[in-house]
Amino acid sequence: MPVTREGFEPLIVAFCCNWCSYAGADLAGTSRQPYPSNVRVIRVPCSGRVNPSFIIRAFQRGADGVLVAGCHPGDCHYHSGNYHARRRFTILKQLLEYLGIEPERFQVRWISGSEGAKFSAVMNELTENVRKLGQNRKLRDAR
Amino acid sequence: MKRTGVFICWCGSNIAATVDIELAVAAAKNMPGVVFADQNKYMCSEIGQEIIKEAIRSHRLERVVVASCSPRMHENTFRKTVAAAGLNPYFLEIANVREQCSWVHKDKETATAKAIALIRTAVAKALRNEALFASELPIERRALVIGGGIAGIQAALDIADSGFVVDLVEKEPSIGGRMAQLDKTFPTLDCSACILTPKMVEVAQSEKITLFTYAEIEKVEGYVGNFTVTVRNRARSVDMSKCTGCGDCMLKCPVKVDSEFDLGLVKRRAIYTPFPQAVPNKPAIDREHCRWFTENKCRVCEKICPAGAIDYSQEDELMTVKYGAIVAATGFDPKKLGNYGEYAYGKHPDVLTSLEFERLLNASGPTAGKILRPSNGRPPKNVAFIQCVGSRDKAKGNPYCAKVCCMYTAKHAILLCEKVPGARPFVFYIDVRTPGKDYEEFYNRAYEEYGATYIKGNVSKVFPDGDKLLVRSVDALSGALVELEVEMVVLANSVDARAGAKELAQKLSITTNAFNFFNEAHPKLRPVETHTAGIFLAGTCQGPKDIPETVAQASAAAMKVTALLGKDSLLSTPTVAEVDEKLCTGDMSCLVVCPYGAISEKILEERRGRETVRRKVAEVNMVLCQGCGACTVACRPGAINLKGFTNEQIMAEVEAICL
Amino acid sequence: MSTASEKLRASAAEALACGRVSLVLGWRKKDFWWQSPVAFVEAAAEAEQLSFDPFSVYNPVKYLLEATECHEKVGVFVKGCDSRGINRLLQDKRLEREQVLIFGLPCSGKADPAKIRAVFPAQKIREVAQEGEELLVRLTDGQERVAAADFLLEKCLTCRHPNPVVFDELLWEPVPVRAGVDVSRFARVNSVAQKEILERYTYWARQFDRCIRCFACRNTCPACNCRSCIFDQAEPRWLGKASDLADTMNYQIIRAFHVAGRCFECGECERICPAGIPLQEMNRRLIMDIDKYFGPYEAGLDAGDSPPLGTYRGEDPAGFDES
Amino acid sequence: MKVTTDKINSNLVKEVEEISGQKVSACFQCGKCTGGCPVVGSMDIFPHRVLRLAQLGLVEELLHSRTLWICASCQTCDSRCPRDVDIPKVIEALRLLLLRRKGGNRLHPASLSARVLANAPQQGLVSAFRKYAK
Amino acid sequence: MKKIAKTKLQELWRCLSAEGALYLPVRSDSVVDFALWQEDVPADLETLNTFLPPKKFYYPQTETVLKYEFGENLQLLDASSQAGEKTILFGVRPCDTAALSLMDKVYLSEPVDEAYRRRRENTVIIALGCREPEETCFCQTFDIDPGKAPGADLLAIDTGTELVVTAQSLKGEELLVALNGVLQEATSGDEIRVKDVQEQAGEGYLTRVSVHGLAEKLDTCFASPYWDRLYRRCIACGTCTYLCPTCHCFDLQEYAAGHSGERVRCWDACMFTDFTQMAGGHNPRPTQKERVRQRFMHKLNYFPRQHGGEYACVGCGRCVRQCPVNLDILEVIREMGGAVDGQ
Repeated sequence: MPVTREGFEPLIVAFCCNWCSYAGADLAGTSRQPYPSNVRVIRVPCSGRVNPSFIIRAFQRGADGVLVAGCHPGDCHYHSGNYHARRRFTILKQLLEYLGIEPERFQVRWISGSEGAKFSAVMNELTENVRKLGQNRKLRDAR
Repeated sequence: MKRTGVFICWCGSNIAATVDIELAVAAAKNMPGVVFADQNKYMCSEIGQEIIKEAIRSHRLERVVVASCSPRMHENTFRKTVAAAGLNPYFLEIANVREQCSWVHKDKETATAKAIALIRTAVAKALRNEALFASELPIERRALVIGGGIAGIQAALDIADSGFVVDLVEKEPSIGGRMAQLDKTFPTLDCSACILTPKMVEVAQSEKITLFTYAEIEKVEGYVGNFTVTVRNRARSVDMSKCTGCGDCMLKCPVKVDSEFDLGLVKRRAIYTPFPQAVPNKPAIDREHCRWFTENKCRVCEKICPAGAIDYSQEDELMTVKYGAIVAATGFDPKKLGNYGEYAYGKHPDVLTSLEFERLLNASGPTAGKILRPSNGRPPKNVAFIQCVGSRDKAKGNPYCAKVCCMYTAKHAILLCEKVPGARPFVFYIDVRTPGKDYEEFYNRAYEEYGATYIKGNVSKVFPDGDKLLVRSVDALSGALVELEVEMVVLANSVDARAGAKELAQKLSITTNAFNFFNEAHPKLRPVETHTAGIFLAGTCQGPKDIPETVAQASAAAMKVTALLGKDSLLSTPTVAEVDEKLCTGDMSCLVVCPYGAISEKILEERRGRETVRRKVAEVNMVLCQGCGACTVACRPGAINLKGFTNEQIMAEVEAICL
Repeated sequence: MSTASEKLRASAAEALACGRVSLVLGWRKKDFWWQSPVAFVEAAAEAEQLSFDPFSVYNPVKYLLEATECHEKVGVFVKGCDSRGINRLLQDKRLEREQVLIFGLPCSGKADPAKIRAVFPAQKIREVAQEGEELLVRLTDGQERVAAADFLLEKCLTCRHPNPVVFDELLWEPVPVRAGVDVSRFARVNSVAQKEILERYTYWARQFDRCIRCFACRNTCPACNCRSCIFDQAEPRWLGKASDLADTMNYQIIRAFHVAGRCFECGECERICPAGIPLQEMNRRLIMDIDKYFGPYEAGLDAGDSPPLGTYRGEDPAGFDES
Repeated sequence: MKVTTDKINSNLVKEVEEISGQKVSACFQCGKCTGGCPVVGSMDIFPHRVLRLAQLGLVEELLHSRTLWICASCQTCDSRCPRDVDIPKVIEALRLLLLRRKGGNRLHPASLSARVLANAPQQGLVSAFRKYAK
Repeated sequence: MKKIAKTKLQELWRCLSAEGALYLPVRSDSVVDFALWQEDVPADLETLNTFLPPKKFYYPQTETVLKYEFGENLQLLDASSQAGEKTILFGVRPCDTAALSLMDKVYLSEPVDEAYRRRRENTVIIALGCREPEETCFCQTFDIDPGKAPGADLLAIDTGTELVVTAQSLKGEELLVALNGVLQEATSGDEIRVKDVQEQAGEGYLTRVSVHGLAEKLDTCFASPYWDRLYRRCIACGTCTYLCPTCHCFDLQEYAAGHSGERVRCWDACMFTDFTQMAGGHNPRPTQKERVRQRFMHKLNYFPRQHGGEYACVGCGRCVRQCPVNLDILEVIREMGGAVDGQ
């Protein structure tokens, strides 16, 4: 859990694809576009590599929000990785919502290597939305 | 638990400014598996790397975690360091505590807490890193250059020069590109054709270079060393082997169409070569305008062609060729000035863009080199040159500076004075930029020797006033209002990325920036490479630049290509997929999602009890696999794993990052 | 006109006798009136035990996996829902078509023992037989006829493929599809979906809290046919053994995800769940979304196509903000 | 006019930026606004100069300039500014600075002749007194 | 002997829950199971088999047995101490009560399971006699009288309009005293009615099997070909073992994260494929045949051999009803030679 000052500090886990969104995150860094330190990035080769089990496991271990960021459709370094990711996460997002999980908690965004500002904006927006929702108790492990 | 060492970098103050390094080292010390933790001002420096090597030896480290800048920056550097100390390079893991922590979080306390979390995550992954070994890849010793402008020509020549075979693909009927349209070049005032045409001929005559004009890239597959490219040779309707280039057909063809080469200032025929010094100097039929293809009439060119070279039945040909490396040199397009009504471009014939003015200057141009006003055909006396049209304009143009306009406008001012004695050039500028050798001196000659008047004041409006043009501005330095009556206005319009650049980028699977210029791997350290290994950049397709820089980049790209093709074999990325045959059910759901066709079926024979049982399992071709990992999610029992990003590693990372 | 059971016995005996198959899977009666377990008939003489009664529900298809390893060719009786299971195993390459001799049995719906126990005292019931549109209930003291439609299993009420979709022989005439199945198919899913978000969570949390992790749903499902399931693997530990609600939701969500595009709505998981969890409502939600976003797709109808989550189209719509 | 350290750090510039919502430092003195301004002839400090003085903190000098009252906010300059600076808003901010000061009244009812009062359009009078007499 | 009208049961529940956490069978969705009593939640006294047997109170599906923290030195926090709050279980059927005493043979013999023992002490069991057996009941095969529950602290008999309660242990006596306010004295007429219910309960059995001499007979049946035919239907799920009141196997799992962790005991089923999976991949019970044989041999042969002839089955019928493929212990008893009479 990030160091809590006053009030609730959400923990956001972001799976970023190495070729686009991780490069976007780096660009947000080089151009000093700040975003909250609640966000923590895990590098994956492609958004198509992110297994729904990782997302559920993150929620179980205490993440309050999870983001999967990949290349814009058509830009994928591996041609079709994000197309598969789009189908998988469209289904997963609807299922989570159907089971009563707030939609803001699990988000998917396409962020290219040159969209440093967008990366920072998305992270700010996501953190604020999840902060309003409060801690994720529904999918969180008891032990 | 593997013996792990953690090394935290200050990066001068970049990290240390907002991350408490001491606290992080202390925290790292009692992470599970960590037996040694240290820090240094510059971990990537000689001393820093020495500390790592020394620590590996003295503490018998089995895994190394470096908390520093982005892995996309120094992952290879530290892998070499770790390998030098005897460990498998893939026992290294990097925690990105600069770009994704210290640079974006101001509050020291939370930034440090996050840095510690990122280090803990890297340690959790490192503990599960397996030794990985790159495998040898064969290389196709043939290069492809896309784009036949000066960049493509120079790259092709240099590659051929070092002994490798290269294909040069050009969309237009002739190579030459943007530079062929120029008259003179700054700062030496060399005649553009004089320095370009010899190189074009050299390309045509080089037996190492195969030239494909009137051809486009259809599809690109494969990876570094083994690209498979499909090229569409558009039907030229002229048999290149028979045509002698005599040009009779071009005289007799009844159809007149705006010449793209001359930007519509003059007409060309349906069967045409873009410009006289075209290489190959063989025409092509523009099927959209040729009367035979549109109205099924005429066929004049076929009748009068002495060599019988006209062949209307030609079809587009698709050819598929294997290449080891690709250079993208597709050039730029001048910015269209649709939303700049204030300059009356397109409303008044005497308002021209700089490239149109260049065509007027050119001896083979519409006015055979004489500067004449399109409205009345008489030489102008006063000419206004307006700079930064569509450049440095956040509101409705490109926010960036197009880099070359100040210099070519000085050239235009000089040439105007030479061609039209007594002519007065007025240059309206925001700042004059002369960033090159002999550039400033060239600019000084423009206003000292040739009497160009430089007015620091962007023109607000151009009013047609009788047969003259009223230019209104202000001289910001003196504060004096400016109202000039001129006979011609030349707009220095901005440099846009080539139309279609985005689609080509997607075919090459390289990325572009917000303005569709191709992204270089690193602006300072790797300017001619892209993030896709084996694909290089040259010229303005990567961003606005002048001819000296373009040629320099072209030679650099050629050097990179020959360095790549010169290797006896390539080391493949070892982070590829791997099948655990015990778990594999053989339902081939991995094969369906693999974009590289790297997975195939294999019959496995195994003993069960007394008899041997045969069953189907998946098998990965280590060479074709690029490590995207789509198969690992499609495989429900988790039988196929991605080395370097295994399920175990990522699960461990997720659990560590949430602690 | 011989009864259904006699037809089964005749076909099985004939196939076994002439050696076309060395094993036939069907159903047989057992001690109690509602028990019709799957029968493994290996000789023509044993075919007598076969029977087809209102409780022959369990899908024998998954036994083919092990049976085809030690038998050259296996005969199997399949109802409409069972037959889609065969396509499922063919599509997942766990079975070769020529290893199976399929006898198709058009089915007008099977009876739900719970509904029968609600009307007749269970101790008194001796046997329940199907006679056309009616059920003949023989009790210790007399017998009664009731309309079969009133006692149908939940899964049969919404059955859209009563006639087998793949077979070598059809034992009797196809039966009409029940009216209104297209509406009732997603009725329960929609009723849950309309609830408030917190109400939805409390509903599902109450259901999953009862889950005792017996894995009956996974082990009976023809779409779950892996040699070794991730939930049994220790490293990485995809699922803990402790029955913590969040980990149970992890199991249910990931299993629903694994069978997405493969589940052909046979409803067995929900029927045999000892904790009475409405699993069909969850799987059908995924089917609804797959139809909505990627175009209508019915699993288990054609062994040749590949599941929707294995393919893609460049212009797929996304269930999230794609700006 | 002399640029001094206290002038250049004066918070008047911040006030102008706050009221106008514009970043004065964005202007790189291209002069396009002045070039196209229809009423620039009767201005003592040209629009691009207004921005320059503001950048240098010479706000006091600006407040005494006629330009503030000549600018008719026709937005020609704003529509052409390559740096997206809304110059009329900056000038409006300068006016408000002036008007908010005590005794800043520029218009007294008594100073208007009867003819003007009779013929001037009613809306013009209303906006004039609302603007120039605080 | 005391009684209370079935219409005033809510007051009984209120008094009982004053004495301790009251659990009784409650219907939720389509399942009846023991649940903590809440105001005006109707108890279900008709259903004989609850979804999960009362073993879940003494031997929960998930129980932390140990917590540890890495500081400077390893601290062990004993987690079993917290199992101590006073509980009252109402509506336990005679078969489940008998099952508990079978479970006691396992967990209360050396080495005693401390948490289990403390829970057994702190819980008062109020058995509820059956009025009429289900078709799947065969508790009388194991000499269990459906009308009596010797192992319970209190026995309640439903005479139709009233519940007649008799204490059978010291704890039962104390609880009866505490309930004086709400219970009336039972009349001799009530005693006769109770006897009638108890006798009548004993008759209606449909399933008559005998396990006489079965344990000895099974000594020689380990390699019997019968097991080859029986196991083929089993789909290796855990329904029968988790629902069985006498099954007591468990698995220990570590939940470690960072510097702290806990060791958790969870139910496990011998029917699962990975139940005896060894490190390195070896499995002494490689196919489902060994597992199915193991389950029935344990209940009908190994357990009786170790515990003086007592079979590890109480004939509650849960496995008969819930097994998805109808593979149950009755079939094995009949096949393996248990004499059959009646039906």
